[in-house]
Amino acid sequence: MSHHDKPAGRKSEGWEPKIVAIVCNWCTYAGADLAGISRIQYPPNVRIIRVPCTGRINPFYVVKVLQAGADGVLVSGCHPGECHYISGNLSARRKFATLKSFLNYIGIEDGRTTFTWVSASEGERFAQVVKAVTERVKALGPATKLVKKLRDADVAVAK
Amino acid sequence: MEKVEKKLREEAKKLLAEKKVDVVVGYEAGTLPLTATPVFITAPEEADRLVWNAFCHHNLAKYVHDLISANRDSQKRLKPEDRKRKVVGVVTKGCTSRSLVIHLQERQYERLDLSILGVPCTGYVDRRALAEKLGGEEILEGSLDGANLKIRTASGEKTIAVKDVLAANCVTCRFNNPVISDVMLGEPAPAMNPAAEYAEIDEFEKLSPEERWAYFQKEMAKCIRCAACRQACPSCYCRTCFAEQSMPQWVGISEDPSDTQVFQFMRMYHMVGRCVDCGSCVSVCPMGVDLRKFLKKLDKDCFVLFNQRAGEKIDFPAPLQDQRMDDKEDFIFNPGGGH
Amino acid sequence: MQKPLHQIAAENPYVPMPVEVIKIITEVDTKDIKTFRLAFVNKEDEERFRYIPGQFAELSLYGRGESPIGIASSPTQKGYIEFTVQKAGVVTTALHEMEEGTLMGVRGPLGNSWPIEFLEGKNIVVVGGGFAFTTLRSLINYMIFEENRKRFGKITVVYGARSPGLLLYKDELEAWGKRGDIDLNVTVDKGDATWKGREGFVPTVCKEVAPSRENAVTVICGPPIMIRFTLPVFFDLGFSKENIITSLEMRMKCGIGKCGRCNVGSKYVCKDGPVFSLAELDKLTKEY
Amino acid sequence: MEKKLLKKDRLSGIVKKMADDKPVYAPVKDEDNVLFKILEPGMEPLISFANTKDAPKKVFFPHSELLMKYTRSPKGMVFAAMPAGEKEFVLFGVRPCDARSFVLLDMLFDQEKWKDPYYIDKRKKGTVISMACVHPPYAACFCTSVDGSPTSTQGSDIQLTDLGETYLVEFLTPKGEALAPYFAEATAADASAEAKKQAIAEQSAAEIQRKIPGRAIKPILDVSFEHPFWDTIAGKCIACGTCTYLCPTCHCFDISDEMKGDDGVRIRNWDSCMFPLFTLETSGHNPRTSQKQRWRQRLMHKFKYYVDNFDAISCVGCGRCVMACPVNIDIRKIVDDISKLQV
Repeated sequence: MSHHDKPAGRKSEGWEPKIVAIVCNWCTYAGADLAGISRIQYPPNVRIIRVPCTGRINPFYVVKVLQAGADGVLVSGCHPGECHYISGNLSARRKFATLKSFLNYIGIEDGRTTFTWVSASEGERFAQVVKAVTERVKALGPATKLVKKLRDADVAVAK
Repeated sequence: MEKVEKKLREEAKKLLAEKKVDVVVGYEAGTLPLTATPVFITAPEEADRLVWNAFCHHNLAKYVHDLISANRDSQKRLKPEDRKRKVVGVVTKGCTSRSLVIHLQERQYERLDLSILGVPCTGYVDRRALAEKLGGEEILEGSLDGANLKIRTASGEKTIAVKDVLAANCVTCRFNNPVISDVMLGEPAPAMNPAAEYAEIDEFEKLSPEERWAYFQKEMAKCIRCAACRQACPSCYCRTCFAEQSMPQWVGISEDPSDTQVFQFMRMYHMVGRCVDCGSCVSVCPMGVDLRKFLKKLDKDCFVLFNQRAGEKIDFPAPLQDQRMDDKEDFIFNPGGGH
Repeated sequence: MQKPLHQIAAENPYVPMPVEVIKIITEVDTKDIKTFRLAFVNKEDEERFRYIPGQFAELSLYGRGESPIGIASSPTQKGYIEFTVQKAGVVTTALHEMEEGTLMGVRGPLGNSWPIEFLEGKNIVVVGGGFAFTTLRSLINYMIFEENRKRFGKITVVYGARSPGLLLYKDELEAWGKRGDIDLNVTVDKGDATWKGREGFVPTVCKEVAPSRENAVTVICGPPIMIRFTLPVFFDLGFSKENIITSLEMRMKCGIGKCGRCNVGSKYVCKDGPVFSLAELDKLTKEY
Repeated sequence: MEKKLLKKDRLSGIVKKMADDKPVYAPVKDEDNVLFKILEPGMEPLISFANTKDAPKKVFFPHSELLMKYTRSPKGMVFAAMPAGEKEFVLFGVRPCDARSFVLLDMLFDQEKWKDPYYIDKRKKGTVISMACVHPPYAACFCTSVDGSPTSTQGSDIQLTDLGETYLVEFLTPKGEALAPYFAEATAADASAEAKKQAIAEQSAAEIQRKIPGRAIKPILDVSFEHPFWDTIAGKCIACGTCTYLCPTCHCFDISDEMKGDDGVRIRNWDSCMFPLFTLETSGHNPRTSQKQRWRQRLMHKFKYYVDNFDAISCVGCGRCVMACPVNIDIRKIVDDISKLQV
């Protein structure tokens, strides 16, 4: 086992959750920017992936992120009615309503996936969301479900 | 049912003789006792091979899509005016008709490409349920005798009522008569028990997340990645399945628990508003994975959230092709209240 | 129990030998064909990797997998092996992104080879088109190597590409042109302002060059369309199917006749091929 | 080799005793399937069963198998480790048809020129205990048509035959004899036991009424590659891999790399000639574009190519593909039909 995958026991000491946020360019990303410019404090656990619109997000991204070992996923875009592309977020809403329900149904904890809307002017809300999501994920502990582990080989070879 | 079969053969013969269709996709008797298998009839004199009985479990819409797209591909290089339409006659029960509707909604072909031979359906026999009833004994011979199966095994003769071994999706079927057809062969079949449609899902939802996860894990562990579920599904018609893409590679190809879970999860999720509960994936699965437990949930959500049932209405877009400003959004997270 | 890697690789045909990329040459204008020069990390592996022109190897890249590629260098070139690779799939794309100094793996040599013994003492006509020239280059370099040259008769080469910028191994072509012991005919479908050489398709050039069938063998490699139009030229010149030799391409994984995907009739292209004479191909099913 | 008689009720205990000492794969009931699994304490090996859903080839040639491990250094790929060699194990409860499949797989994986070390290692370490079929378990059985028999000992190290009150235990190889201590309580078998087995062998073989011309179609296949017959067989094939994955002799595989962080593994996985992607080349060219071609390949591979290369039919007549095909493409019928072709 290499130094990269230290066994993370449940809520082991020093464990900090990794959360992937997939956000739209026009609202939430701008909102995150505003939070930064306004120097609003929020936990550093979130890695942001910017996409043009939540309608662009293939639900597979969310599942893939969970498989890769993220402890939580946050998806956020423009409030309904404010989509830069008119209705991308409304399409996304239908996808994510069913995706989240289906993930919950197979037993993925509710707090692992979060969907919300944050507008460009809501720097404060963005920080609130990240804080709340981080706390929810922390309470759940490290993700284990759907997470892929590499097969292990146990005989080392002299180089 | 014999009456329907007789009419079916006559109708197929007529369509072929009058050259109104190029092929009739139907069922014929299988090589094993108490089975039926898909068949493609292209000459009127072969129409007598067609059968219609409680063993016809395949959703033939799958072949309709295959045949029409293969025909279209083969004519790509011809001038538009030289291209020939291939008209497919298809023996269509309720679930098959809804799959055809989905294809039409998704603009896979045109209504003109089809000649729908509607058959009333009272459900098909689930091979696993039957095997269980027989205690795993091999069926040496069998015949259908009205509402009963007459079966000979190594330990003797047995009689089993068809209704006791129907597939789960048939028992609670809401659409056992075709929603569209060009000709109906027989009186509509009596209703099944749709009131209990989501009973199994409701029960499963009551379990804890850990129990649900344990069940999902256990079922997925049976999967051998043969892809029979996908291949049998009329809604799985992508030219290249996400599972086979290499750039990016969405899921690994090995028999890895996580890859299998993700493959199955995403394949099933692609069925939002597109699964007609025909049971094909379940009946073809060599390992008996309980896919329906999950697929039916998508069906339920679709109805609860968007008030739609897959393939019910031809002039209505599929749920994920559509949206409304006032769609429910209870799942949207609101920090500081209102969640 | 720890074993040195070279010993494992010697016993296990699935284990790649470590190599270092010591040189990368961009061959064409479009920049999507590069030649990779690889040096073995372990001396023992270099010893063991004895190949004959026409063979191939599986190139192995971290996290990407393997890709079967014909060996473009000649065994007469010591200290390294070369592969000329077109950017196409997952592995080859990753290869093209590599820098000199990268460590990767090589598994081989695999497959049969150009039938050197059969070619010896004969006049050799080498016909190549575009990117498929790689193992032919290996053969040419092998034959014109000082100690080998006398083992072969007259060497005629017809090599064509779509445009001058798409010709591989330009420096070598020039060097070969200056030698007196090789009849080199380089052609392009369409030249450009600076092109002073021949213009025309490979089949046409073959017809013009019209090599004699006397004691001669044709070794031909190229895109299917080129092969289709070139073969009749050689039939007209009187070459028999036994004396026309080519190399097949198929999707491969294991390279050692186990995984089953390059199965053509009863043969495996990876193990029984990739080199076949037309006479042998006639006996195979047309599934390649 | 030695032959013994064992009281029938003792067998289960012996198998469990072996499982205390080393891994023992045995047929076990898993919900409504019978599968080969490693016996864990508390698990009961199935003694009386028809056959397993999955073929035991997976023990020697796993569905997914680690080939090697490597890591990423700043300079690139660095080989890191091999899988540990196999420990000795027992494969119990194999039907004679499936045991024969190992002999057929050996021909491919253990060739003169290229040897497959992963497969060979497992074959060396595994001892095969087969259970002769006193009655053919399925109506779909056809081992007698493809050079096998319900009591064939090919591929077995020990064979057990149910003689009614006792099992005849035949130790067939040195590897099998090494397990003799577990059967210490068994008594020496006399000539009458052997006669009984002989009678069972004849009786059981006679019970397989379904015959196919397994060998006889080879000369027809030699000349019928382009025959229009092939157009008629695969129309309903849905191109799933059920037949090939359940087949005891299908051995096609894929090799894929996976990585996480700086760790990488190379894994080989079963693949199937039924899948369109099996032969798809990067260029987009595919030598087998239709399901007809893929079916022809599967059939030819079993009944012609394998015969050409190894003088053996690569089919053991277990009937799994016949029973499990989702659309009832019955290889027996196809072979029958081929034998009647006008060529």
